[in-house]
Amino acid sequence: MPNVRIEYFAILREHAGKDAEELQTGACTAGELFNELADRYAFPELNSMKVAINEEFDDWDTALADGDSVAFIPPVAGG
Amino acid sequence: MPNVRIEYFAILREHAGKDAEELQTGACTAGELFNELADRYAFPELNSMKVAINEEFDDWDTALADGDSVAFIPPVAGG
Amino acid sequence: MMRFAFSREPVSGADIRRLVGDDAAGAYVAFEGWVRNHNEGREVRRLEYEAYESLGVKEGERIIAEAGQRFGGASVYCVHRLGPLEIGDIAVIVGVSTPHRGEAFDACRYVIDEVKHRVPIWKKEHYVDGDSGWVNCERCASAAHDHDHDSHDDPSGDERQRGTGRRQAG
Amino acid sequence: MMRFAFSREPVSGADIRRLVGDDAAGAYVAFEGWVRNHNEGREVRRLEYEAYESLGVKEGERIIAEAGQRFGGASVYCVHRLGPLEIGDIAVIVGVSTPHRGEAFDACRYVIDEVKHRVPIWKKEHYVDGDSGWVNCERCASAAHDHDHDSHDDPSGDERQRGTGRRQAG
Repeated sequence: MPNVRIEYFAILREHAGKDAEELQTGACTAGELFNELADRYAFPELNSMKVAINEEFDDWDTALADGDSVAFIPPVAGG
Repeated sequence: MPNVRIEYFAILREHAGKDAEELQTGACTAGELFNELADRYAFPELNSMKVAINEEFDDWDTALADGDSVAFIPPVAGG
Repeated sequence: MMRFAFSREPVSGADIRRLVGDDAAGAYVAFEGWVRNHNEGREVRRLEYEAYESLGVKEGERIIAEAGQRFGGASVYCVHRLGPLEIGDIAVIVGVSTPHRGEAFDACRYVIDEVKHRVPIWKKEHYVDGDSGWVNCERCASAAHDHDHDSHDDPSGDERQRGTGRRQAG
Repeated sequence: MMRFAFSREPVSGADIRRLVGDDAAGAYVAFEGWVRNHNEGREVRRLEYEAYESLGVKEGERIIAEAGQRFGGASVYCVHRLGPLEIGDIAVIVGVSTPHRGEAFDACRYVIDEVKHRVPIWKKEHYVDGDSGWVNCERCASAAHDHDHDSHDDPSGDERQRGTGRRQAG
């Protein structure tokens, strides 16, 4: 049960009602963690979501380690 | 023998020693006029020279008419 | 490095130009993204940008380093605004100086294209009709809600991984 | 029209930007040609531009009209300096605003490429070593003088008509 910090941005931040939180999760991978939180906060389904672990883009099936910082990246719209 | 006004620019102005002049020429075409003046002022030989008659680009074999304004266009170098 | 930055204050073309100025440079190309009064048929009143700043700066610096390598010796700066913006404001600005102009155009275009694609920045538009929405998110979201809410149980699946958002022009 | 102009006074990016500003435009691309401290291996101290102004303005306006037609709705201004310039001065500036960025890049590049090719402007460089010369003219001239001064008796011949000057980058 890794203890992770999660950062929420944009539409996910609004759904979660917070910028960030720390929690202990039963999820083994970033993808499983997203599904756990999507159920809890009723996240909208988004195309081309990405995930970053410890401030670098990473894969959804990367295993989570204790102390990881995880951020979900909704479709970007800079410029 | 048309009476024409000639404008000199850049390297041709420096060779002619003047910005412009009016003269009566025996030349029938813009090209002949250039040769006449090139001999008089020892114009350097330049690649890709152009000619303008009455403020529009024109052909070297265009016949000159009385009152025409002629400008020789050395290779350009804007920017 | 520090060639990519976020700013909560207005930015100007003159600021960027100063940063890339160089007596050996002969060409300067700048791109500015302006806040338009409309987007996809809706009248926009104002908007907000939000970013994952730490990752955004890293990714921005990577893009600029790539541009320098691809387009010989381009000197590049890019600043992206965050927070509330009004119509006509500069949302993003990229300035590039190079010895010759071809590389300046190519490097500038490369940087803005990649920044729009890769840097974690989000835009919320507030419309004249009082509505608002996150660009690239709201339509997918509502479409998904409308017909099948169950399909999001595998975020690591193909659709999420490979799908590309609609590209934002402008 | 008046979208192409010559100026004997310094020009700034901010001037051009103001002229093409528009709340419906989302993209702005500017090109500036800067006076470099060197050209073709020689150190440049300063330079002068001279133009056939009446024909130059006509040709510049034609180029901008072409850009507007080719790159849907581009709003374009271009100003070229005349007279003496110092290192780092802006020699020419092109500003383009469009709804979307692709057209802004394409229109800006089209305009500067065509201006450099077609508008009757000449540049005299003054070098650090005290020498000076008209760019694109001096080398052809001296080469011709060196070996055959008689070949210039047909300016309407193929070489003159079809020959292209060395393109000036930057």
